[in-house]
Amino acid sequence: MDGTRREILKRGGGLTLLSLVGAAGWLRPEEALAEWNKAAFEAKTLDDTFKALGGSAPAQNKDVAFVNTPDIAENGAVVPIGITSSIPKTESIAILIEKNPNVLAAVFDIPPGTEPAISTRVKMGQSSNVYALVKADGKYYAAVKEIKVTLGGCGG
Amino acid sequence: MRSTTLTWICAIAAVAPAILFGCATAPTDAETSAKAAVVMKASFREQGQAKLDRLDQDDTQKTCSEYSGKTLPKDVAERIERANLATIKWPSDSKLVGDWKTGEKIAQEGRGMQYSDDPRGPVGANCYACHQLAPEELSYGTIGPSLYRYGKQRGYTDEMRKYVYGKIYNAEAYSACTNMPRFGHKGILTEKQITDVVALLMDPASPVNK
Amino acid sequence: MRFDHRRAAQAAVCALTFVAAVAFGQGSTVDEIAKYRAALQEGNPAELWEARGEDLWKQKRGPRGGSLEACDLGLGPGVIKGAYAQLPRYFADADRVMDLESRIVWCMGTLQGISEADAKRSVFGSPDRKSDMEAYVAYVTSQSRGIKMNVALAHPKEQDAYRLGEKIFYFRGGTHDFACATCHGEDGKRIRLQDLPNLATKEGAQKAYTTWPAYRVSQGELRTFQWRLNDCFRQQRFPELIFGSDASVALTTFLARNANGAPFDAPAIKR
Amino acid sequence: MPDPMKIRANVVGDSTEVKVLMSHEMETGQRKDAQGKTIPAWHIQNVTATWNGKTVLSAEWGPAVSKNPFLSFKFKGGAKGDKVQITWVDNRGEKRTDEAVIA
Repeated sequence: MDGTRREILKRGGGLTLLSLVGAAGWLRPEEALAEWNKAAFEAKTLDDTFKALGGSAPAQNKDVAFVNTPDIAENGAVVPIGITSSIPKTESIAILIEKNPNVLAAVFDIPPGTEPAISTRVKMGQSSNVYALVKADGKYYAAVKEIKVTLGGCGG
Repeated sequence: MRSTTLTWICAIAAVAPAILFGCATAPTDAETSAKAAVVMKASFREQGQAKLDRLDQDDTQKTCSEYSGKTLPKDVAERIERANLATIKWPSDSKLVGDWKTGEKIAQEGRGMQYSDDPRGPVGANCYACHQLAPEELSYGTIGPSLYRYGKQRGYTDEMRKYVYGKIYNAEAYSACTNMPRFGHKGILTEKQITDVVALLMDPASPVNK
Repeated sequence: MRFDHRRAAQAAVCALTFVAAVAFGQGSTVDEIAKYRAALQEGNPAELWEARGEDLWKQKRGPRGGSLEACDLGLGPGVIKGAYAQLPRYFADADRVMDLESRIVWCMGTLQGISEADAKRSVFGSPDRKSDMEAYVAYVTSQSRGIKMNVALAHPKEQDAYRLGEKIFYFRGGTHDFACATCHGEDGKRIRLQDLPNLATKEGAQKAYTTWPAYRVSQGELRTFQWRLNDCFRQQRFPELIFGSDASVALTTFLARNANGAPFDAPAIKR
Repeated sequence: MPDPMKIRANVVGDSTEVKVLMSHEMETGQRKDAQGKTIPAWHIQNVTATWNGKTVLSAEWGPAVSKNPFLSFKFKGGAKGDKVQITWVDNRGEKRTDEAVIA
């Protein structure tokens, strides 16, 4: 893989941050109803979002993939996103939209026994890179895909 | 309530008595047309800037509705074109070609004249809804012909400029029962706006002619 | 006077279309949009309206406290299965041709004692006001899924409505001289990148009519055929089409009849 | 009281595939009303799915998840007749739980 694109997560720093945001961070399932990572959902940039989630810029990895995710959305209000991970011990999958006002759209915790594959729909204010961020065995990996947002016709 | 119903029945009676009293046989085409005009009036309500008078058809609208899906007789077409040609107001200072950049904005703008539009807001021509123009815009419609390289192919002559102005002002003057709105005649665009759209088609510097 | 900011905002976004499309050839744009539409089929929020509609349909409501279960949609009281595929039709009790929406208003009056004005108060939903009508329509139409359109035109008034609907389809008016036929009268045309069905042909009418009502992702609402007509006329620069008006029922009769023979396939999901 | 969800759970091979539609506005907090006032954000924050009392998925959502959200996932196990339960909670504290029988 291209070395310049492949930034390995700085594990030490990541762990420190992780412990800092731990209470509001990636949650154990039983806590999920009460907790929501406010800092991560309010982050405005990719880097701030990675940090708030407890990491930094992740490595791009072919084992994280978009499925059933079109290159063009006919309407930005509903953009289908499917993400799969074939990385062992995948713990969570997050969707990040670089040019949205708040970058983080959703985080899914994948307990053992659940397939590391989710499908949902998000809003995009404009054409943007979309990141599939996977945490597996404490490390972060990502896939990126550009999705164009267009509007057909005029009026509704 | 009663008086409204009465007025309505009277309106039908006045326009097409056969509908009320001649139910035994199917109505003629003309009777159905007359009834349609009455039913339309009763089936809409004014909203925002769109008043009910928008349903009053002028001769062109009425005739073109009648001949939809049929061959338009030559004499009828000529009558429509002659009447519409007479409506065109040519620019007082004979300046037919305005600013293509403004013209491009007008061509992109889809708002204007809908009851949901702010009456003080922009009114566009929405040319791209139906025509290809500048090649950069891939989201164009195909109801009308492609106008890409319009001026370049036809020549930047005074005659052509005048024709394009007239066509945008009142397309019915050149092609009876065309789908194209009569932008000047119906007061959709101002004279100045029309010259800007002319520029989009007829200025050699316009992206349409690149 | 009313000015709808949401619609204005939508129109404003229209100008953005070309920014996104620039980087794409026409072919790939069309292919990718087809992929987008296919991905939407995986889950259609219209089902939420169908479920709510079924629940409301069975509830005892209004001053008379009846439920709509006894409503006769043309196949006898209480028969919903396949009813929409045969509408609009003539109803002797009302002595007029009715589409589904008009018939529901009628049944709300006769079975529940709800006045026509009240029944029509909230026919198009918005974020702050859900529409019961849209839910009823979602439920009833879902019960015709897979059933072939079969509008009989057996009654003279149904035939009148069809002829009238055809005239209205070609009726040119307003500031822009538009008729329905301006955009929907020729094969293979499109507005911007949006394909336009030719509703004067069997194929076009079948494709379009059998896919309404639909969940519109652009609006996050389920929209009925009455809404479809209402919004087409808005864009035609006409005044506002009155819900359940004679023109709306006639036009629906014309289009539904032209769709005869095609299996009904809605509520659908659209952009 | 929020409207019920629509949940489908089907056995596919040795897994159960779950598809959920939720009825929620998912207001972004970015839009303005007719008076120019910002409409406050209103969205689902947490989603939990359980099967026989065991959590099979949990999620945190921001307002960028589409209106009337759709979610699909798969977990190992699950037999016809078992129950899958989904709960969501939004930022106003409203909550909805529905269940479906695996088919």
